[in-house]
Amino acid sequence: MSLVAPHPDPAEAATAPARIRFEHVSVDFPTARGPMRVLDDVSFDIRNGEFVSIIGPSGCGKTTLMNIVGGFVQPTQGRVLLDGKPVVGPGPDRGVIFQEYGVFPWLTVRQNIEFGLKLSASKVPAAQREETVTRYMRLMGLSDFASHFPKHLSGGMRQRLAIARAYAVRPQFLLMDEPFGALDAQTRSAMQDLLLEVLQSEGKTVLLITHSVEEAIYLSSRIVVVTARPARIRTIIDVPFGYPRAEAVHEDPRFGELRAHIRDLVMQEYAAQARQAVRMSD
Amino acid sequence: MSLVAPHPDPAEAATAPARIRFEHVSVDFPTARGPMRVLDDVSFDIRNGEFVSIIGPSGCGKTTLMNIVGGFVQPTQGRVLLDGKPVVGPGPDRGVIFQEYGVFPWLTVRQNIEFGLKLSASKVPAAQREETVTRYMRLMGLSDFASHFPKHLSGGMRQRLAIARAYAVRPQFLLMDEPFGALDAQTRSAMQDLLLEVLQSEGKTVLLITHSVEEAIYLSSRIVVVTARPARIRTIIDVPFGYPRAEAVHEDPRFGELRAHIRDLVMQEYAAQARQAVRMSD
Amino acid sequence: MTTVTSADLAAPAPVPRARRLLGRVGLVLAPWLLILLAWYAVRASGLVSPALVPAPHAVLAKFLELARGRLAADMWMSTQRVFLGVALGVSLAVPVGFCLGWYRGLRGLIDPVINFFRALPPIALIPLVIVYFGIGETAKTVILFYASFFAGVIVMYEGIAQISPIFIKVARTLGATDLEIFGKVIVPLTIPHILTAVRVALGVAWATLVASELIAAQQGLGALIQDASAFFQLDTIYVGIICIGFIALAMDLALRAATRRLVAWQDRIA
Amino acid sequence: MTTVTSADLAAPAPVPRARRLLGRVGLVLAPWLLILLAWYAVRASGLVSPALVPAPHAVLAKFLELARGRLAADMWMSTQRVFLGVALGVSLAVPVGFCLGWYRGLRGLIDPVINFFRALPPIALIPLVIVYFGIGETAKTVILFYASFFAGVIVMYEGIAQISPIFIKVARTLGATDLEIFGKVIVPLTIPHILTAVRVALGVAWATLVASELIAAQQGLGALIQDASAFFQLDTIYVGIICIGFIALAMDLALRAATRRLVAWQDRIA
Amino acid sequence: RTKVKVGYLHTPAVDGHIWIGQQTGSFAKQGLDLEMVKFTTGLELFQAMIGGSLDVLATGAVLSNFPARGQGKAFLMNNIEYATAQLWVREDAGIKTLADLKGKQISTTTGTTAHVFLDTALRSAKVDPKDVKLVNQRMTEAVSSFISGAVPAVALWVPFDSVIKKQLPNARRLVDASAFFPQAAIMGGWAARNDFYDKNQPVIKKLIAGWAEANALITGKPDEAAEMLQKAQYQDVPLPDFKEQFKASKYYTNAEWRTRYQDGTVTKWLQQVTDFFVATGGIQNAVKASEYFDAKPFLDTVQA
Ligand SMILES: Nc1ncnc2c1ncn2[C@@H]1O[C@H](COP(=O)(O)OP(=O)(O)OP(=O)(O)O)[C@@H](O)[C@H]1O
Ligand SMILES: Nc1ncnc2c1ncn2[C@@H]1O[C@H](COP(=O)(O)OP(=O)(O)OP(=O)(O)O)[C@@H](O)[C@H]1O
Ligand SMILES: [Mg+2]
Ligand SMILES: [Mg+2]
Repeated sequence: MSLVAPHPDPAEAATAPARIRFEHVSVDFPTARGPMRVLDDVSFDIRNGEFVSIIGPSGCGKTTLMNIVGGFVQPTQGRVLLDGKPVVGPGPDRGVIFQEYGVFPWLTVRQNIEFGLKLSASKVPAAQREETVTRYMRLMGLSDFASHFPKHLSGGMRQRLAIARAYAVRPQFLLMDEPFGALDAQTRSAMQDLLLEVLQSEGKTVLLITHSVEEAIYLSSRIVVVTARPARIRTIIDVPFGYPRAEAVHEDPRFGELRAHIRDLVMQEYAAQARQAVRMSD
Repeated sequence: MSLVAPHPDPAEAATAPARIRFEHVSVDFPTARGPMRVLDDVSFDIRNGEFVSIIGPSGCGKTTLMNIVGGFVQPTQGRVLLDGKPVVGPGPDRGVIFQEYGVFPWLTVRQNIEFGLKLSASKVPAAQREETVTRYMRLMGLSDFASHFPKHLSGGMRQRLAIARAYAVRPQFLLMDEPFGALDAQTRSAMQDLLLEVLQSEGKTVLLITHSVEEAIYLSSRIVVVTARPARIRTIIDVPFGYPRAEAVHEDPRFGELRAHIRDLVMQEYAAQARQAVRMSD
Repeated sequence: MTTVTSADLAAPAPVPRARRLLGRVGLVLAPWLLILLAWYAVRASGLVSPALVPAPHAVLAKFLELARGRLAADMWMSTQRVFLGVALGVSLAVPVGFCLGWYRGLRGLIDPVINFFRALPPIALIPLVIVYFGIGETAKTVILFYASFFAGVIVMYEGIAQISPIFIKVARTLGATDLEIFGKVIVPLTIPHILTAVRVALGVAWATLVASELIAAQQGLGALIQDASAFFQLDTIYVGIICIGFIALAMDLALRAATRRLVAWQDRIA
Repeated sequence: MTTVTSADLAAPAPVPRARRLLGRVGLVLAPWLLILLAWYAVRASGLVSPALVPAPHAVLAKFLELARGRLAADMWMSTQRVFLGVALGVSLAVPVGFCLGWYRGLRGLIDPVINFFRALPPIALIPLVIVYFGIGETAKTVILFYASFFAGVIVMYEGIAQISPIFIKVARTLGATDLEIFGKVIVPLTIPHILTAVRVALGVAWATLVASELIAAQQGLGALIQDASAFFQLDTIYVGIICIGFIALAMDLALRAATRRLVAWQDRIA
Repeated sequence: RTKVKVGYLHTPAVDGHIWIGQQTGSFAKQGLDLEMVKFTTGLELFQAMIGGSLDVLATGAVLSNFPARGQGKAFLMNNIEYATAQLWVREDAGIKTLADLKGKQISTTTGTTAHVFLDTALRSAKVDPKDVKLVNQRMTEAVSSFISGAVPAVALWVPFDSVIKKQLPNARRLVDASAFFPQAAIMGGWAARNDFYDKNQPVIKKLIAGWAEANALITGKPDEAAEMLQKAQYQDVPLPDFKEQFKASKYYTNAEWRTRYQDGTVTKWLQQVTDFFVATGGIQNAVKASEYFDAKPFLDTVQA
C-alpha cells in the first residue's frame, strides 16, 4: 500500500462488498437566492470494518454528508446505499454523535446513557444495562455526575455524555461529527484510544468528521479530503497503519509526512474558499 | 524574562494596576450531595493589554471562572475586581464569546452582528454600522449567508458568527471560551491572526479559554494552567514572545519547549483527575 | 436542517399535480362531511327527539334567510368586538407576562392576583361591568378583553420563563438595557408564544362572546343566539353557533398565514 | 448555570431571617389589601350606587353565614367537577396535540375541525349537551371537559411543534419507535407545555363553571351564583365569585408546587 | 323632545305597549323620544338601570323584587300574567294532580314569573315548595330538559308552550296562572330609577299618557294590535301562534286599571309577589309594595 495514495478506482475497491455506498450524491439547499449546492457528485464506498475520516474546511458540507447516511437529509440527486439498500430514514444500526451533541436536557447523565438501552429496539439485555451505564460513566469521567442534569455540566462533559450514549447501544455503524472537539488534548487522546478499543472489541464501521488531521491519521484506515463548498471529493488517502494501533504511530515518520500532505491539501481548499482575503488591513 | 517561569509573586506583579483582579475566588455549586467546589482560592491579576489564556482539563471550572468576570456567576468566596470595582453584573465593556455560541436564532447573520451596534449603549456611530457589519461578514466568510438564519448555518459558521458579533461592538475586554473549537485548522489559524490584528489595532485585554496549547502559546502573553476540579492555579507561565506576533513563532525552538512543558503540566492534571483509569479492559 | 419526520418518509409515490390538489381538497373536506353525516344519522336514529336537533338543511335554509337580513351585521359586530378585545388583551398580556417572568419580586406580588382573577367567570362579572362600564360597546369589549388577557398572560408568562438564559446573557454583554432585552430578545424569542397566546385568546374570546353580549347587545352573533333562545328557535341558534365556529376558524387561518414568516427562524418539528 | 437577572442584582442587603419572612408575607398580602382598599374607596366615593356594590364586610358576613350552610358542599362539588373536566380534557389534549404536531396529514385533516369547535361558546352548547347527556353530573363534566380540552390542545400543539428536531433525530438513531418518541421524548420535553396547558385549562374551566352549572345544578358555586342572581343577592354573588377565585388560586399553587420538580431540568429565566 | 332610555325584555307582554306606542306615535306625541335597549334577563336589566345606564325599564314579575330592595319605583302595570305562566308534565310521569308533584323534579327559571306561579300553584295544593326538586335552568334549557325527558315537569311562560305542544303532543298542561286569579296575580310593568323618578315626574306622566293610548288600542282592537306587533317585532312567530300568545296575558282597559290602582288591588298583588321574593330570595328589610309602588302619576294622568 503506497504511503500517500489517492484512492485508485472506485470500481476496483468494490470487490469487497460496500457497507455504505455513496452514488453520485448531490445536495442542494433552497435559499432566498435559489438553490445552493452543498454536496456535488460525491461517490465513494465504505467497506466493512473500515474507519473513514472526512476532512474539509468549515461550512463545506461535511455534516450534510453525514446526515444523508443518518437518514436525516435526502439527497437531491444520487443515493446512499446501506448494505445495498437505499437509506430511507434513521435507525438504530447507525449510531450518531451530532456536532451539537443533542443530549436530552430532561434526563440526568445516567438516564441519558440509559435511554437507548431501555428502548424496545435495544439489543442490550436488561440485566446488563446497569453495568453498561456504570462502565460508560466511569470511562467518560462522569461517575460523579450520574444524577446531574445536562444544564449543570460543562461543555466537554456534555460532549462526553453524547459519546457514551451512542456507544452504549453498540450500533454497527458509528457516524461521528467532531465528537472530541470540546475536549482538552488529554481527554481527547483518551477518547481516541477508547474509540480504538471499542472498534477492536466490537468491530464497527465508522465515519468520522474531524478538523484534526492528527486525529484522522491516528484513527482512520482512509481519509476523505473534501473541497470547499460545494463539497466534492478532493482525494481519498489510505492510512498505512494497521489495527490495533498504538500511541506510538504518532512518532512514525510516515505520520509526519502524511500530516504535512493532508495539511497542504486542506490548505489549498481553504485558500480556494477564502479568495476573499481574511485580512483586516484591506 | 525567563523562558518557563511560574508567575513570581502576585504582590510584585501588582505594580502595574490590574484591570481584572481575582481575589481568593472560590465557587461552590449546590448539588444533591451538598455543595461541590469548582473554583478554589483563585487569585491572579490581568493587567492592561495583557492576553491571558486558561488551560485545564475538561470540566475543571474554566467556564465558571470566565462567568465570574462576565458577571453571570457570583463567587461563593472572594471577589473579582474590574478596574478596582467589584463585578456586579454583565456589561458591554466585557465582550463574551460563549462556549455554546448563543447566536440569536431569530436573527439573520447580518442582524446578529448588527445587534450590539444598534443598542443604545453602542459606541459605533450609525453611519459606520453598515460598514462594520459588512467587514466582519467578509472576515468571517459569512458574506454569502448574510440573510440566512442560524438554523441554516454549519456548526463552524455559527461559531464564527458569535465571534463577529462580539468583535463588532469593540469591547475593552474580550472573554473567549474556546472560540475556535469548531473550526478546521486553517480557518482557526486565520481567526487567530485576525484576533492578533484586532488586539494590535484596538488594544484589548483578553481572557481566552482554550484546549489548544499551541493556540495559547501563539496568542497569549501569559498562560494560566489550572488544576483538575476544583480548579486551582497550578502555575502561570510567561510567554517569551512580543507583539506583533507572526506565524513564524511556531518555528521558534522556545515554542516547542514551552509546548512540551505545558503539555506535561496538563497531562499531570489530567492524570490526577482520571485516577479512575479510562481503560475498557478493566 | 431539513428534518425527515415519519410523515415524510411515508409519503405516497408522486402523482400528477392536479389529482394531488383534488385529493388534498377532498381530505380537507372529509371531516366536515363526516360531521354532516353524523348529524343526519343522529336525527335519523330517533335516539333524540328531532325537535331538539334541527336538520342540517333546515339550518342551511335559516342561514340563507338570515343572510338576507341581520346576519351580516351580526357577524360584523361580533368579529369587531372579538378582534378588539383580543388585540387589547394580548397587547397587555405580553408586557405583563414579561414583567412576571423577569422581575422576581413583582412575580410574587402579582402572580397570585392574576391567578385569582383569571378564573373568575365572565358571566359572573357582567353585573360589575355594567356598574363600571355601562351597557355600551365598552362593556362588551371589557369582558372580551378580560377573557383574552387572562388566557394570554399565562401562556406568555410560561413562554417567557422558559427562555434559555444564554440569550439574555449575550444581550447583556452586548450592552442591552432591560427595555432593549424586552424589545429585542424577549419579544422576538416569544413570538411563537405570542402567537399561541393570540390563538388561545381568540378561542376563549369567541367562547365568551355570548356572555359578553348578554349586556344589552342588539346586534352580534351572541345576541342572535340569545334572541333565538328566548323563542326556542333551534335552527337560528345553530346558525349562530356555526357562524361563530367558521369566523373563528377563518381568523385562526388568517392569523397563521400572516405570521408564518415570523417563526421561519425556528427549527421546529411542525 | 446560575443566571443573575436584574432582580437579583438589585437585591437588598441581607436582613435577619425573621424580618425577611415577615416582609415577604407583607409583600404577598399587599396587593390584596390594596384591592380591599379600592373596594371600600369605590363604595365611599359614591360614584356607583352602593346597591350595586356590597360592602366587603357585608360579603364577609354573608360568607360566614353561607359557610355554616351550603357553601362547603358547593365548593366541593365545583372543585370536583373542574378537576374531573380538566383532568379528562388535558389527558386527551396531550395525545391529540402530539398527533397534530407529528402527523402532517392528520394535521391538515383535523386542525380546522378543532379550530372550529374550540371557539364555540359553552353557553351555546348547553342545549346540545342536555339533549345528548341529560342534566346529571355527566353533562356538567362534558362542558368543562370541552372547555379544557380545546384550551389545552392548542397550547400542546404549539408546544410540540416548537420542539427542536435534534432530540427526535437522536432518539431515532437510538432506535426509538414513534410511540417511544412520544412517550420518552415528546412528553417529557413538553412537560412545561403540559403544565401551561393545565394552567390555562384550569383557568378556562373555572371561568366556564357557571355556564356548566346552568345545566340544572342544585349544588356548586356556579349554581350558588345563579340562584343569587335570580334574586339579586349581590353579597352572595360576590361570595361565590371570590370562592371561585381563591379555589382556582389554590389549585394553581398546588399544581405548581407539585410539578416544580418536573421542570427542574430546564434552564429557564424564571 | 325628551330622550328617555328604556330597557326592556323582548316578550309581547313586556314590550307590546312600547312598540305599539312607538308605531302609532303615541310617545312621540307626548314629546318623548324612547331609546330602546334590549336585555335578556331581569338581573342585567335592573343593574343597568341602577348603574344609571337606563332611566326606566319594563319587565315581568321581577318588578316586585328589585324595587322591594329599595331600587327603583314601580309606577305602571302592563298586564297580568294570566295564562302565560303554565305548568306542564310529561304523560309518562304519572302526575295527575298538583299533589303528585311531591318529590318530583320540576324545572323552571328561578326568580321569574314562572317560578312565582309555580310557588303559588304548589301552595294552593298544600304542597310545600321544599318538597319538590326545583331544577333551576334558563328557559331554553328547561324546555330542552323537559322534551328530552330529563325532568318530568316544567313551569314555563309562553311562547315556550308552543314548542312542547308541537314536539310532545301527549304532554299535559296541568295548570296555568289563570287558575289563581284574581286571588293572586303576577303583573308585569314599569319601574324607574329612584332619582330619575323623583326629578322627572312630568316625563313619567308623559310615558303613562303615551302608554295609555297604546293600551287603548290593545284592549280595543286586540287583533289589529297583535297583527301590528307581529309584523313589526315578531316576524319569527307565525301570526296565529302570536295571537294566541298575545291573548294568553290579560290586558285591562285603562279604566279597569284605574279602579285597581285606586282600590289597592295592584298594591296587594305586588305585595303578594314581593312576599314570595322575601321568602325565597331572602330580601332583608324589604320595602313594602305600598312604598315602592306609586299609583299617583297614573291616577293623575289617566282620568276616569
Ligand atoms: N437546511 C439548510 N438549509 C440551507 N442551507 C443549509 C442547511 N443546512 C446546511 N446548510 C448550508 O450547507 C453548508 C454546509 O453545511 P454543513 O453543516 O454540512 O457544513 P460542515 O462541513 O459540517 O461545516 P462545519 O465544519 O462548520 O460544521 C453551509 O453553508 C450551510 O450554511
Ligand atoms: N450551575 C451549576 N450547578 C452545578 N454544577 C455546575 C454548574 N455549572 C457548572 N457546574 C459544574 O462545575 C464544573 C465546572 O464546569 P465548567 O463549565 O466551569 O467547566 P469547564 O472547565 O469549562 O469545562 P469544559 O472544558 O468541559 O468546558 C463541572 O463539573 C460542572 O458540572
Ligand atoms: Mg458540521
Ligand atoms: Mg467550559
